[in-house]
Amino acid sequence: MQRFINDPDDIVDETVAGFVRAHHNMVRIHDTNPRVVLSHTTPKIGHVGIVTGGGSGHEPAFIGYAGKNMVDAVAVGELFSSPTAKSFYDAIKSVDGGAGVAVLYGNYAGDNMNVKMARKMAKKDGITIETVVANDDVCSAPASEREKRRGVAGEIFMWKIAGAKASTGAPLPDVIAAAQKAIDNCRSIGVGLGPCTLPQVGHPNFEIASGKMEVGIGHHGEPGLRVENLKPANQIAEDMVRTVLEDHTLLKGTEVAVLVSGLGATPINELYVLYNRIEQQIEARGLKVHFQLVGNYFTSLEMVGATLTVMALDDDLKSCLAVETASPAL
Amino acid sequence: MQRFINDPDDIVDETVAGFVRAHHNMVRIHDTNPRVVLSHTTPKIGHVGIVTGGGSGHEPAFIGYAGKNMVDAVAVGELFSSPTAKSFYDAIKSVDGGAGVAVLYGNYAGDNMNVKMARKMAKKDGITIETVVANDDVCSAPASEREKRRGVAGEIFMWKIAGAKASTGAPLPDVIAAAQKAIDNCRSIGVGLGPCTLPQVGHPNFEIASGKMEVGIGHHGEPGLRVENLKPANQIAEDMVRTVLEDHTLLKGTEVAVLVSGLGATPINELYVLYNRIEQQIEARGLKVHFQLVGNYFTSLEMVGATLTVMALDDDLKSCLAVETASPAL
Amino acid sequence: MQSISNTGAGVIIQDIAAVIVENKAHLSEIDGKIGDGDHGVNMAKGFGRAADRLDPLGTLTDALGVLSDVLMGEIGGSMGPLYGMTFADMADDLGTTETIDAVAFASMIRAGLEGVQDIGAAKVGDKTMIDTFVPAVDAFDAAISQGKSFSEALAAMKIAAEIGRDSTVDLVAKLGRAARLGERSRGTLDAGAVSCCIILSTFADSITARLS
Amino acid sequence: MQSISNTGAGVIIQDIAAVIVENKAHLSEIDGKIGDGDHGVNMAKGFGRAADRLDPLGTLTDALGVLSDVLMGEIGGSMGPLYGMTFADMADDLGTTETIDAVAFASMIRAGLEGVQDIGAAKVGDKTMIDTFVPAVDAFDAAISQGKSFSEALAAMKIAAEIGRDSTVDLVAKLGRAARLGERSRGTLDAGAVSCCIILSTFADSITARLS
Ligand SMILES: Nc1ncnc2c1ncn2[C@@H]1O[C@H](COP(=O)(O)OP(=O)(O)O)[C@@H](O)[C@H]1O
Ligand SMILES: Nc1ncnc2c1ncn2[C@@H]1O[C@H](COP(=O)(O)OP(=O)(O)O)[C@@H](O)[C@H]1O
Ligand SMILES: [Mg+2]
Ligand SMILES: [Mg+2]
Ligand SMILES: [Mg+2]
Ligand SMILES: [Mg+2]
Repeated sequence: MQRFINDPDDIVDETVAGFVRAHHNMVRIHDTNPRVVLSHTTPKIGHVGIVTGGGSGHEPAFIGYAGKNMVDAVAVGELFSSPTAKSFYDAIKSVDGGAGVAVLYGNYAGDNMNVKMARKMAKKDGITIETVVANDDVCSAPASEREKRRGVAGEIFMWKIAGAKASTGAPLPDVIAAAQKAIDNCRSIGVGLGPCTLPQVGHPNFEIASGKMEVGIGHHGEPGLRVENLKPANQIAEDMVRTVLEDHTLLKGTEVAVLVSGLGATPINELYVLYNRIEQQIEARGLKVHFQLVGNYFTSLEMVGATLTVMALDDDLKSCLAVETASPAL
Repeated sequence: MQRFINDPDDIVDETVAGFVRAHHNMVRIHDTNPRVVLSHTTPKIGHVGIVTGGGSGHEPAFIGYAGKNMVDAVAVGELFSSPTAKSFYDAIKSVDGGAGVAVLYGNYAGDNMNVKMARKMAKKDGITIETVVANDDVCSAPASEREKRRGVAGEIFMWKIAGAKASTGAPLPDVIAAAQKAIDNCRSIGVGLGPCTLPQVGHPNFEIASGKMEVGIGHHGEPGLRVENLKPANQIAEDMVRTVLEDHTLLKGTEVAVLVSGLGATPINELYVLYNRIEQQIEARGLKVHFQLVGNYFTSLEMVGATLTVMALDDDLKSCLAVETASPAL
Repeated sequence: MQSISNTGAGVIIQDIAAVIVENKAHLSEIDGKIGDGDHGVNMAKGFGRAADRLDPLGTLTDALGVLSDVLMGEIGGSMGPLYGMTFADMADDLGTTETIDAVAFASMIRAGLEGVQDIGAAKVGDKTMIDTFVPAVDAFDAAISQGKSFSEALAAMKIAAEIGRDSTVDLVAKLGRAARLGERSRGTLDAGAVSCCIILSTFADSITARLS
Repeated sequence: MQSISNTGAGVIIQDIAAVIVENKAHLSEIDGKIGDGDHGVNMAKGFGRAADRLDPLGTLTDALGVLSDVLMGEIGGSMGPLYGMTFADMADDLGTTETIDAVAFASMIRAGLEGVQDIGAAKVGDKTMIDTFVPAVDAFDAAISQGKSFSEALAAMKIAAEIGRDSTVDLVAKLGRAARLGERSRGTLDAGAVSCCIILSTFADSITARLS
């Protein structure tokens, strides 16, 4: 394990501490809970608060999206492990400006349970909470069981849309509807070329044989649709586009937002090689790329691989996307 | 080689093509030379043009720093190989607004020769050119031979300072002086934990044994000061800070800008773990961190490792740093 | 009738924690086969911290409360809520009971089981800790209703827990990360089923040793 | 007096390119030991492209010009300017000469050597292509001044190039990437010295085969 670590048990605390030092102009740590990161802009009286949270090791997600017109508070878990109910609860309490709180997170068993418990705790304080559970990962369950699908990089679009909506002073149901529409309009796929190692464990979480790739891999190395021979980048790009678009029924002329994220150890030039073909392929299908992000936006430690997310847009989503954000990652 | 590539010979063209697609609102490809990337803001009549260039494989450097109030044109080389004299020349010609061109690049044999030739070519066109050669990598030669040192991530600060200065309409000598001061005030060090592979070559460029690290490594795997046992992140951070600050003579109270960049395959959370200790150590020496960047700003394909750059600031550099930039990487 | 005093039974949680910590690598290894390899880490951290903080001379109720607070407040993941609710509901059920006899224990573990099922919604056969927990609780109840003593019922619970644990080898995971593996999840133990067996077995051993 | 016609000598550059392309992996491997392992890739790309574009029935002057343009305009790195200047200056020196005899050839390679030294500033002993180039050019001149024929002088040049190439094994690199290695650079050939030897040797072979 060739890594920059101290005691593996301290890695999350040190990450959060370093992160808040580096971005002290945008974020701070919660006064009493070191596992909650707050935007300096929160709370805003009369505005809906936006909360998310998830396991660590996906940096810049989740903490990097705390900021102006984005997420107000982030609950921070151990590596690849849901934050505690207490952290979600503390995050919720911190961002409540009297207009309710939208908790927008990914569909994982731990997160579902911890948010459920946090919600119970916050209800006792009289805080109105609504949740949206991201389930954009198309390979994690068939379309008929969308509620079983995991949430992946589409969460970034969900946060951006919801943050923008909340910034207009919209009421909670509108913010929730916007977040729900954003994630409903998202489809994502991951392709894994190399595994990652949790420092406490010390050996790779899973194997990907040399010359092979895992199509449909999850953000923690969850197995995908199939293991196949590693193909040229253009063919991988085509497969990714086909998989996400076949799960969507989009009319020709639909405008889309596209996010290509590295999983941590993929050279950045290769993300552009992929994106080059991805945009060509999307446009060849009669869609129009209106907005795009290419980079390490949602990683999985030092996993080698990339994800593609396509979100179908309408005028409302487009105007939300246009709202400027100031968070460390976006 | 678990990588997203097509024909290795096409990787640079595909990277540039994907990059320009992804950031079409900021940059474009030169009309006739596909190895020159231009900011939409260039040329600006009466303003000094800023040119850089270097080998590919360091993304987002160099192309990612083309943009408003940053670099006007970037000459793009093959992976780890200097751009051609022709590309430097085309870049220079494109950004000339009549006030001269500042070519700000790193100290490598190929770049020195190609810039020298480009300069000759451009002189025939009557374009005034001045150059600044970055040499911030402290481990690449002793302080007494600073002119032999390589340029590394300090170039980003040099570009930002020069771009800001040029944006004020300052004349060429002032822009050059600012760039020179920026790089003179920079000291950098790299630590390598794992090698990288050029796709055309197909096997790692160099070796780093498991459990070892290379202190002082260059951006292409150039050997460093010493190979030693891999230490805890905090000790590595301390060594990095000590090495760069001992090469500087900075008075207590000096404000500094700090850049911690991953080399490509280091998980982002670990960059924050490093930064956490780096800032502590810098401040413990009586300096004040005024500005900081932490992320994959100047990479080396999928090398595992990180670099630290510290730039001493004065009021002029601080006001240049404060000028807003809009480039894909910064 | 066999019983232990609630006061002083805090130490039982320390006994359980010690065995969990001992099995840290083992639990992670099992989780690594079809999960993400952190079960031992999560469990050892939670139980270890609770053991450090609780008062061994205090009540089992309080010790369960400390353990639940650590799990829910500091561990997160799935274990935080699942075992957190288990022990919270056990503590609630036990409450101010002074003497823990077979009836009190039966009620306590049933409450714990319901707590975890309430939050996790797993059923027997899903390849989770529930495959250990349900037959173990049922076996305890059955033994008591057959007139067995507390220690005999604990022994029956222990055997049922082990059988339940081993039953997970042949199951296909329906919940949690391993569920994605489908058929590939068959052929290995479930990590939570193993840790649940450790917890119930150590309860049995530790109480049996203290029964007056 | 032995000579070849400039017209029709373009094919010599194709001969050289063929041997360079053949040695692509070999050159990269040598560069990989103390450099960055791309010398063969850079050389094969530049020489290969030039061979495709030049007219083998045309003059050597034009072929050298095409090669130089490709190297300087498309290859970059160090090879672009170093070999680019070499061949540009050879082409300039040769100019409209119709018949290439030993004197013309001597003048041409001397111009090429001066071109590369002008831009690269390397000296004999720095462990670069110069360690091949200087003794080879000197040997050619010496042979001519000793009254040897063109083909004898070419043979002398070839031998000197090989000795020069092999001399780099014992040298410590003073320039280029390998210079950072200091003592660690001793014990291997220099990649540029090897490619330079290939170029000069193939010049010798190809001209000798065509000498009337
Ligand atoms: N819904 C559930 N109900 C009961 N137990 C569950 C449930 N989901 C998962 N588990 C148990 O959790 C165990 C995994 O725990 P652990 O590895 O600590 O958490 P994670 O899966 O978050 O990494 C599984 O082996 C399984 O026994
Ligand atoms: N200043 C110089 N003058 C002459 N030859 C040089 C000089 N610098 C480097 N070389 C030659 O260049 C060769 C390396 O070429 P190549 O690998 O293609 O370029 P790079 O070093 O840019 O990767 C070295 O083996 C050496 O012979
Ligand atoms: Mg986990
Ligand atoms: Mg090179
Ligand atoms: Mg697990
Ligand atoms: Mg080389």
